[in-house]
This record gives sequence, C-alpha cells and structure tokens, in this order.
Amino acid sequence: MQKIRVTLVTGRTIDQGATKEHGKLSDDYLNNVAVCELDPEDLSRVGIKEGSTIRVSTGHGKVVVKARKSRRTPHVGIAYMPYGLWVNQIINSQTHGTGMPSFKGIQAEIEAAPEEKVLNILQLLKKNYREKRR
Amino acid sequence: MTLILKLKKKLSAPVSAECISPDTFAGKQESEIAGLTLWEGNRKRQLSEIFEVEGISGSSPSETTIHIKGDLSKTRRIGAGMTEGRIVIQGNGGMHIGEEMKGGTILVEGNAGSWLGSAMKGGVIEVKRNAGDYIGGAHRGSTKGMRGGVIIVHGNAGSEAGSHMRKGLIKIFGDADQFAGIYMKDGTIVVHGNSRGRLGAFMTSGKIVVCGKAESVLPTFSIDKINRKTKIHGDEIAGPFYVFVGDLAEHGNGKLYLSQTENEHLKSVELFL
Amino acid sequence: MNVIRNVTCPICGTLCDDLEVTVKDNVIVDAANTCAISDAKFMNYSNPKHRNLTPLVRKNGELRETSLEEAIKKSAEILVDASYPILYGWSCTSCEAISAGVELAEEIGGVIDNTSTVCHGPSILSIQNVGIPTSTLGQIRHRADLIIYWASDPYSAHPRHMERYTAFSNGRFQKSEWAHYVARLRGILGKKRLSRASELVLMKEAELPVVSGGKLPPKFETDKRKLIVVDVRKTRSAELADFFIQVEPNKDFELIQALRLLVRDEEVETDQVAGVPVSLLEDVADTMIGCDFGVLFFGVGLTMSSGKLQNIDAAIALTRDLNYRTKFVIMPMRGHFNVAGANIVSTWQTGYPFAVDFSQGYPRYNPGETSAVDILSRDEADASLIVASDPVSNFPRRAVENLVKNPLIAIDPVVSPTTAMADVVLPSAFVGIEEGGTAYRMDRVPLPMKKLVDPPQNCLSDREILQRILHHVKRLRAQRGIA
Amino acid sequence: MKGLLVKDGFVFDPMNNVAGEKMDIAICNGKIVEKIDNCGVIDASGMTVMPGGVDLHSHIAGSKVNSGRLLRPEDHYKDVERKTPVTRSGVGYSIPSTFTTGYRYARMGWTTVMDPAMAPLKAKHTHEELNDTPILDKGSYPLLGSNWFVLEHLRAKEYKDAAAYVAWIMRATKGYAIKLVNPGGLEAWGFGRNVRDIDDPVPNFDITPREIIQGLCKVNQLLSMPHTIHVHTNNLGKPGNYTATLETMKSVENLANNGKPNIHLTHCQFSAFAGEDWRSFRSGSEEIAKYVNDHTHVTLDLGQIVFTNTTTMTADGPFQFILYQMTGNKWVNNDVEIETSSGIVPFQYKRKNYVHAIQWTIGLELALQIRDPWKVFITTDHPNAGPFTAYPRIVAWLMSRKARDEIMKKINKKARARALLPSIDREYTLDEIAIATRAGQAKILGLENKGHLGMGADADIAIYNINPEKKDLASNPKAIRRAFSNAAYTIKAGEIVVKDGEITKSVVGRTYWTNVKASPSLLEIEPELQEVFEEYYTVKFDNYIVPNHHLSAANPITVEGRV
Repeated sequence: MQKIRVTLVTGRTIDQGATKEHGKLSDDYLNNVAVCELDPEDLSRVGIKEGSTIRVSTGHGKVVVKARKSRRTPHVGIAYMPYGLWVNQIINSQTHGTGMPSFKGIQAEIEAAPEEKVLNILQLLKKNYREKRR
Repeated sequence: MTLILKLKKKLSAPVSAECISPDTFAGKQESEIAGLTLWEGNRKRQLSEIFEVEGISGSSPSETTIHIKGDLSKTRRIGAGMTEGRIVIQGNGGMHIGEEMKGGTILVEGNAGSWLGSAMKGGVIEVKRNAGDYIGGAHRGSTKGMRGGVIIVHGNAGSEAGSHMRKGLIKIFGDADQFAGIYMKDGTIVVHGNSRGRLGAFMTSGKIVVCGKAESVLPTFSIDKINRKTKIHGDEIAGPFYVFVGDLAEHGNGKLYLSQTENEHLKSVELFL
Repeated sequence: MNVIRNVTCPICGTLCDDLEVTVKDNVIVDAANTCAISDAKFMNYSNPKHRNLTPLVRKNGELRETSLEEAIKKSAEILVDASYPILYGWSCTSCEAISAGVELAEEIGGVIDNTSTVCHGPSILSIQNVGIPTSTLGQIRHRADLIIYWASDPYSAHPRHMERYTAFSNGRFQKSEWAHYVARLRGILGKKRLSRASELVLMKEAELPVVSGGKLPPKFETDKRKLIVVDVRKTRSAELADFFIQVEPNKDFELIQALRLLVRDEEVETDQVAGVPVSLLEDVADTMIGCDFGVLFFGVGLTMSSGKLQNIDAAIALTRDLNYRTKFVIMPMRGHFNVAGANIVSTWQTGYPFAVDFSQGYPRYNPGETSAVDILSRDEADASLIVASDPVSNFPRRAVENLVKNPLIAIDPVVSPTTAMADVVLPSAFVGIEEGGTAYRMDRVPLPMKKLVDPPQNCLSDREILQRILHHVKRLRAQRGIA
Repeated sequence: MKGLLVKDGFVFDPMNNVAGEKMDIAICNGKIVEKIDNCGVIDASGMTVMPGGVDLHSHIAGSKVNSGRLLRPEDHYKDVERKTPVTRSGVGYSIPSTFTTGYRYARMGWTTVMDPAMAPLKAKHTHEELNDTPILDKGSYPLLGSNWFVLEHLRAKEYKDAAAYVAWIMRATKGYAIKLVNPGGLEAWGFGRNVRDIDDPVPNFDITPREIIQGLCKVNQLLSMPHTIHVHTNNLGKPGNYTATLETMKSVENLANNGKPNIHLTHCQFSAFAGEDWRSFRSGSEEIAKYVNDHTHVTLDLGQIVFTNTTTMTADGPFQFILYQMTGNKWVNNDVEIETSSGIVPFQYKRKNYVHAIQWTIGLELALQIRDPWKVFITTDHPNAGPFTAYPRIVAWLMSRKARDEIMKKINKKARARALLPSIDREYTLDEIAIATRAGQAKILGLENKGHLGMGADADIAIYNINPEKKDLASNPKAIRRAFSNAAYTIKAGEIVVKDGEITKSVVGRTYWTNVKASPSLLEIEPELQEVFEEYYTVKFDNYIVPNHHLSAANPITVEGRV
C-alpha cells in the first residue's frame, strides 16, 4: 500500500453546517463530515477511488474516514477535512501559549484502509473515550 | 541559609505560588513560612498544606536560598518579583517562573513552563532542560518584555522566545521554535541549536544569533554582510555568519546572525552582497 | 398562520436580520431570506430525534431521565465541589445567558471561556498586540471598492455575507451589478429553497443557480468593486472572485509581510513568496493602495494555521500601514451568531474577552494558561459546564479525554457528542427561535433575537437554567459556610 | 416609608445658596424632605455634606469603551477588585469594567454620570453596559454631528425635519442629549479624510461644520432639550485650534435665547491649543477664558489631564489616527455606517514632556481664569485625559496653590518657564468645588432633581471627612485628596451605599433619556424615515430601536418640542 504525506487543512463546509442541523448523530452528518477531500492526483497516488476508506494519521492519532475527490483543484499535497469529531482524533492539543491548537496546516499521512470501517459518532466515542471515564 | 520545600502531593489544579520567593521568606520562622497563603485552584491553602517546610531562611533575601523538590509543573509564579537570593527547583517548574524578577538567581533542574522570566528586569534564570513559550516575554497586551538579566536554557525553548524584549540576554543551547525575538526592541538572543524560523518578526532593534540551521528567513529581512565571528557580552562566537537586517516592514534595524555553514539553503542571498 | 418579519438569524456572525418566518400552531412552517444552513435549522429545529427533551443524570454509567430540579441540584453540587471548574461555550446563546454565566463563574471561582478560544481567539490576542482599524459592515457596503477575503470562504460559512454587505451589495458610493441580479435570484430561490430544503443541504456541489431565461452577469466593468480571494485552495468563494491568489499552507505570514513591504514601495529580494510571484504581489499592492476604501476580511484559515496570532498581527499591520495611503479596514469573519456577544459581555463585566479565570476571586486572563484547551490538555480542571456548544467534537482528543473523565454538565437544545458523554444534561430552548435576547453581529452591532415559537415543555432558556443553578450554588455555599 | 437624617454636617448646596452652614438634611423615600422622625441618623458633625457628584462627560459604557477594555489587558492586570458579599469583581485601571466603574464613582461620592458618545446603531450596547453599571444614575448622548439624515436635512435647511428626526433618535436610542464630535469630519473620515476648519465643506455632502453646529443648535432649541448641544470641536488636539474653538462659540452667539447657555464645549483643554506647531505650542486658555467671561451662552468642562498611563478614546477617528502616528502605540479605529467613527490609542502623559506639561496647565488655567464656576466643570474626559479616579487630585489642585506648585516643580522646564499658571493665585472654595463638580453640571444638564439638596431633590448625597472650620484646606491638599477619594458616606436615592470608602450596598441606578413630546406625533415621520433608513442601514428599522424595557430602570424626561 502506498502511503502519502500531505498537509491537512480542516474547515467549515456548507454541508457540514447544514447537516449539523439534521442532528450530529444523523447519517447525513456522518456522510458529510467523516470524509477527507483529496486532489485526484493524490487519490491515484494512494491508489484508491472516491468513496473508499482511508486512514489519516498524524503524530497524535489515527482516524478512518471516506476519501472524496476534490473539485476545488489543483491542490496536490493538501488534504481537506471538515471540522468534527473525526478529524479531532488526530489534532495536537498543543497551543503554543495561544489557546488555539493547530487545526490547519498539519503534517499527516494518508493510506488506503479497505479493511476498516468508518465509525459513527457513538462508536467513536465508545472506542476512544468511554473507557477513560471514572 | 537554606529552606527546603517538599511537595506533599501530586498537584492537579494550578497553584499560585508567588509567595515562594526569598523576599517573602527572609527573616521568617519556619512556622510563619508554613502559614503563608497560596491558591490551589479556587481554594486558599496554607503553604504547609502543599509543601513540607524545613530549614531556616536567611535574615535578608540575599542570604536566603530556597530548594523546592517535586513536580512543580502545576505551580505558577515561583520567584515572581524577587530581588535577591536563590531558588532551586529540583524537578520540573511551572509557568511564570521569575516573572518580573529584579535580581537573584533561579535554577530549574528539570523543564520550565511558559512565560519564564517574562517582564524580568534583572537576575539570572537557568533551566537545565526545556522551557516553554514566551520566555522573557511580556504580559498580554504589553510591549514591555524582558528589560534586563539573563535567561539560560540548556534544552529547547518554545515559540516567541524574547518577545518584546528590550534588554538583557537569552541563551538557548538547544533549538528555538518559531518567532524567537518577535517585536524585539533591544537585547540579545543566542540560539546554539536550530531555529524553526520566522526570527525577529516585527523587530526594530537588537540581535539574534543562530549557530545552527534557521529554517527560513522572512522576506522582510535583507542580507547585509557576512561576518567571521560575533561577540556576545564579551564572549566570542565563531562564524562565519550571514548578517540580515530587519524587520523592514517595521523600518527595523535588528540584526540576525545566521551560521553560514549550517544554512546552505540561504546561499542564494549571497547574490545580493 | 403568522408571518414574523425582521427576524434575526441564529446561525452565523453575519447575523442577517431580514428573515421572514411563518409560524402555524407554534411550528415554523416557512422561512424566507434564508441561506442553506438557516433553512436546515428552521426545518429541523423541532425534530424530536435530535432534541434533548428531558433532563438527564448519569447513574451507574447510563444517562437516566430525571426531574429538572434534581438535574439543577446535581449541577450545583458538581460546581461547588470543584476546585477548578471550567464553564465553556456561550457563542450560540443570548447575551443575557452569557451574563448569567459570568456571574456563576465568579461565584464558584471557575474559569469561563467561550468558543472564540478555538476560533478567533488569536485575532483577539492580536488586537491586544496592535489594535485594529475596522468599521461596521454598512461602511463597507456603501464605500468599499476593494474587497478581500483572506483564508475565509464566506460562500460556505457565511452564505449571505457577500450579498448583504460586500461584493454583491449596493451602497451610496458603490453600486453592484450583482445586486439587481441577486435580488431577482433571491425571490426565486426563496421559494425553491424551502420546498427542497433537505435535498439542497445534501447536494454535494451546489452551483450558483441560473435564473431561467437569464444569464450570469457579464464580466465586471473595470471601475466596479473588485473581489480578491486568498486561500490555500480554490474555494467556492474563490470561484466568484475577480482574482484568486493561492498561497502555500502555513505561509500566509510571509505573504502578508511581503505585501507590507510592497505597500511601502520597498523591494522584496526574492522572486516569489509563499508560492506567489512577487510581480503579482506588486499588482495586488498597487490595487490596495489605489482603492478608495478597501477591506480585508479574514477567516480562521489565518488563526488556525502556523503563525496563528502573528498572521493576524501582520494582517492588521498591513491594514494599518495602508491607512497612510488610503482608507482600509479589516474584520475577522466571526463564526457563531453570538460569539462576538460572548466576547463583548465578558469584556464589559470582567475586562477580558475570553479565558477569564475567577479562581482567586477576581478576573485574571492569560490565554495559553487560562484557556479551555490548555487547561484540559494539562488536566487541571476537575469539572465542566458546557453551554450551547460541543467541545467533545470540536476539541483535540487529549483535551476531550480529560474533559470527559471529570464531571461534565451540558446545557444544550440538541443531542451531541458532548451531551452523550455528559453526567448531567439540561435541555434548553433555541435562542433566536424559542427564546429571545440580544446578540452581536461580527461588526459588534447589537441585534435582537426573537422568540418565534414556544419551546418544548421542560426546555427552559439557558439564562433561566443558569440562574437556577446559581441560586442553588449560593445556597449550597452558604450551607457549607464558604464565603 | 424609608427615612434617614444626616445630622449636623456643614452643608454645601450652591443651588440653594447654602455655603457651609451647619444643618440637617432629611430624607424620605429617596427624596429630600423638610423633616423626618423615627429614622436612622448619620452623625455628620465636623464633616462636609454635598449633593452627590455629577459628571456630564465620562466614557463609561458602550462599544468604544468596551473595545478599549478589550484592547488593554495590560491596563487591568494589576488593578483588580475582588468579589465581596455585596459587590461583583472587576478590574481597572483607566477603563474599568462596568461594576467597578459604578463602585469607584460611588466611593468618591459621585452618583450621576453621563456617557457622552453613543453611536445610535450601537445604542443597545451602551444601555446593556449602563444596566450593568451599579449605583449610578446615568444617560448617554447619541452622536449626531456626521449623521447622514442630519446632514441632509440641514443642508436643505429643513430644521423642523431635522428636529423631528433628532426627537425620533432620542426615543429610538434612549438618548439624552445631542452630541457633536468634529462636526462633519467623521463623515469625511469614512474615506480617510477630515475637514480643516469650521467652514471647510464636508466631502459629498455640501455642508460646512458651521452649518451643522448652528443647525443642531437650532434643533436643540426647537426640541427644548434639557441639555445644550454638547460639542467636541473640529481640529481638536491640534496646535492653534483655539481659534476654531472661538469660531465655534461665536457661531451660535446670535442663536442664544435670553442669554441662556446654548452650547457646551467639552474637554476644552484639548481645544485651547495656541501656537503654530508642536514646537511653538502654547496655551490658548486666556483667549478662551476671556470669551467665556464676556458671554453667557457657553459652558465648558475641562478634560483636565493627569500624568499617568491612560487610554484615549473618542468618536474623532481622524484625531485618533494622528495620535497613533505620533505615538506608534496600538490603534483601534471603528467607523459606524451613516453615523460616526471612533478611535482608541493608549497614551502616557509625562511630566517631563513639554506638550503634556503645557496641557496640564491649560486645564487648570481655564478653571482658574473663568470667573463664574457655573460655567466651567471638572472632568478628565475620562479616560482621555486620565481616569475619573483622578478627580480628588484635581479638586486639590484647584483648591490649593500649594498642590499646584508641587507639581509645577516637577514638570518640563520649558513648560514651567512659559506657563501662565504660576501667575494665578486663585484657589477654589468648597462651595465653588460643589458647583464645578455637582450643582453646575446638574444645572446645565437640566436634571432638576440633581445637584442640590432642596426639597424634592433626589437624596443623592456625599459626605466627606472635611471640617471646613478646622482645617485650612489650601495648605493641606493631601487631606482634600484623601477625603474626596473615600467618601465618609455616599447616599444614593436615600440608601447608604458607601461608608468610609467601602461599598456597603449595591443598588440599581436609573437611565435618563429625553422623550420629546412633539406635534405632530413622531409616529407620522416613521414611514418616510423607514424607507430611507432601510436603504442606508444594514439592519432593519425595527431592530434598530431600543425598547424601553431594554433599560433596567428607564427614566424618561419628557419635554415639549416644537416640530
């Protein structure tokens, strides 16, 4: 499997904004937020098609989401994920004394993860946080 | 005279400990020191609820040495405003160590948190391992950073070291994160390791020396010359150094000394000489 | 059927106040002058599937239904017991609720922080460094002939911003070819939108719809307003711009500083900065100097990427420098509808706009030290109260781990990852739909939020819930003899 | 029935010609009454009793003030107020948080304070802050000197239409008085320009500042507003501006009715600069004082500077830009559509700086050269020339030549040599202080129940630890300062709110606004106004209006307008 290095940018999308109003536990929200947009060139570098599962990892964690082909191209080497629970699994909490973590411009790696499933919110909460409770 | 404080428990909430200073301890009995108040989160505590107190303090601050043992990374403002004497933190220190310090010495044997020696006017702070962000910096909104004294960090320093610095010396033996010397007005910063770049942003005067690699130089700095060596407070540092002037966006006349041998990627600037 | 006019929209900092909402039998059945996001809100707010409708308290690991009284008492106990509690959220509620929140934070000796801490917090730190030359949005509508969106995608995050205040609006000294077109479009869109609100929001790529029989306007005339977009990729807004500048990620600082040199007619000693040729930057600098009134709107693309507040310091300094040559203003594109209000109320009551620490009985402020993500990442807080916000989704994992391991109270109209992980859930009314109050637009113009319908039973306003908690807290503290 | 008797104090009530007589003041239900029995008694023997202080010009609330607070964490962090059982916490110094503002005024014995600059579009903000400013009665003046509606009506000489609009604005924004700041200049600043003098036409609007001042002065009369027009002059803060100030006063000389005041020039120190540039800068106080002594239609307040680190903030955007250029300090500018601009720059007044030292003398010279204390009032234009907490110091300077001399010794040498101040011997009496800090200000504001202790007046009272029989105050300025810094008692609406300089109780103060009863009714102008309004503004007409219930204790003052 090909692993590629990208600069990860997170942000607001209109779909994320609107489907949030359908409820964060809704499928609409999941389908629009647990995604990562890539330049077509990067998609082929990883050797995957739109809609396949990919693993995005940084020094601070890993998360599995669906790949999407970006239409706002070219941006080879830049991956884009909407704000939300998924992307926050891999964001560094260090703020360098500003209160603000680095949500944009993060070094990340992307690889195909055909064997993995995208977890929904409740599954993700359970997996990553539940056992931390007292 | 040495007074020893031993941390009694693992701290969770921040502990505001500006009372731990030779200026406060001097001339006080052990029991008086034990009764000093500090804040643990929103709870008022006596010093002895958090530390075991042992030893004798001097009759004046200059004769008083304080040793503090334990993981003090949750404490704030140890030695803030101190004028004389000595504090040794035998472990990790917290934030704002030696803030607005005027004299005396502080030694941190482990790591130190952010705002180390911010707005300090005199004295010496030495950190054996790494320090956080904004060392020698200013209070939020203020343009008065470090105005004197020396900060020595043997490990790495975080971002914005020497922010708004006006006088004094910061020596970093490890690496420095981005924006060292931002808004610097005067004084000197020496980085013996590497720099993550963006050195001296908005600086108007002062001097930053990097002996290792500087990731990048801002476009608002202009190459001036190459020097074989430079002098810091009488000590010579061997070069050769690229000397940049800036920040031109602020009509600045600050100087960046970047090792020529460690910064091959800057070679193209030699065309402008 | 009752049509309520001049309704202020409870979505984003654009705070459009011209919505017309139709209510029938205490239900919103129609809304005009909306955007895709507000449509989705008005059509879904009452959906019981994602509303919190009963107070919940966690027992034996499970959230169980309980009485309001019980949930409030439990919340008060958690807060009084805590030695470093944090009160977070506040950008999607009314100023009246925020005010109650500040009083509660002061009473319990907690830290109150609002969502600007992970949004435009760095912009505020930057204002505290260098100030800010800015204006209200109407100044821009009337006067601006150069509009720049930097690291901001209004099309996605502030859908009506361009139409109401900037490129596509009409003003006394500036006319827009688009205004006429957009007005026509809006009439048609309004009808279309509602009928297919739900499809619309799911459309993967909504293009600007073309009015039947009409055409997209011709190319701009040269003396009309100019729209420039700077971003790391070609956003939807960028497609509407006269000019798009693609900047390398994490290099905005260099680009802005280079522009500052050029604006002062000084040389840049390289060929390109941040992936942009200097010759092109020279043209941009000339355009900036040459305009009569320019504006730079910036988004969190600057505050969240490398440089953070320094990016804003540079952008503000650029704007300030431009005022020696012409008139130029700058404005952060504030996100949630009342995030500006959260800063404003906090500032007049405490002196500080966010990250206010009352643990020692008076306000202290030092983002990086007293800000939510830092406190949580360092595991210093021992309890939290969240109002109208979802930090479990929005904070980095490490901060969330420490947030959810300690007692967590959530006041929210909707189910969210935060309410799912909470120990106490207090259902509340939607501000701007089920509860009134004041909110502040991104340019700090105050506007009234209207109560359009009654909230579901058991759903009090945030303000009232907080006041009740405060009341219990005071009683508890008195009982325990805490001064 | 709630009563209180203030017994045996030396009472200074200039409005009722009482100057230091030993007498009792009786209070019932928040008002001064003739007598009262069976009630609490304050023994004020050996103390000075005055009406509660009144401040007609102090930036304490609203968008601009709050931007100043946000701008300056470094101003706050060492000046804090802890929460107590009766007070909220807060911070100072030059731009205190709202609760702290209320408490600090009350501690000095002040009970009525007017915020002098409210952008109508942001009126709600001002009122929300005023609601959170405890103890004080207050009000705010909408900024109208560069307002498009006003400029357009006045250009067309439609005074009655302008008056109807202004009356509507007072109601819509719950405003108290007409405020002009750099008339016309703020509209010009919308495109980064300014007006040069009072006859320089406003770009795009074809009207001069003179016409705006005269027009609004006429409007003020048509509406029978309680206060006069309240004017921050053109060219403020520039050397040589005293001529513009004289021109401004003269421009409305002929409009005065029976010699009654019709213009108030605020923070006049900043408008009394002579000289060609900063080098030849000198005081223009003599010329201003002479004009004011010879005429009855003008009142002014000082804007007295104190040597400290403070925050300048005015609606005068172009002036603040100049201050930024001069200091290089951080700079906030905020222009408000259709209405106004504003700016903020932190500023340090230094004794050793020639200009600052001369500025210090100008304020005092004005106060000491203008003979009638009913014409000149103590302010610092808080926080522009210094925070209001400096009032005790200023009172001491006016009452004591010795206090002035002490400062004089420390200021810039050149300033000392050139200043007029050392040649002035006058020392204010306590009675004159009572006029300049209370009675005179209440009178010019048209607040009939304030500034005096006659029957029916509001029971707002300050009691100071000063025995005028025992102490030679002029030789003991420290005692003056101490007494005015910490009132022995402050009584607000009949309740004791301060004892020995500490807050004992926090009460809600009222907000005054001017309700013009006009015929025809103002409702009749609304449809036409609304049409233009919605073309001009980015908010809806209905959403602009501040409803009465938005004020926690609204107190409309009703006047009959001729519209």
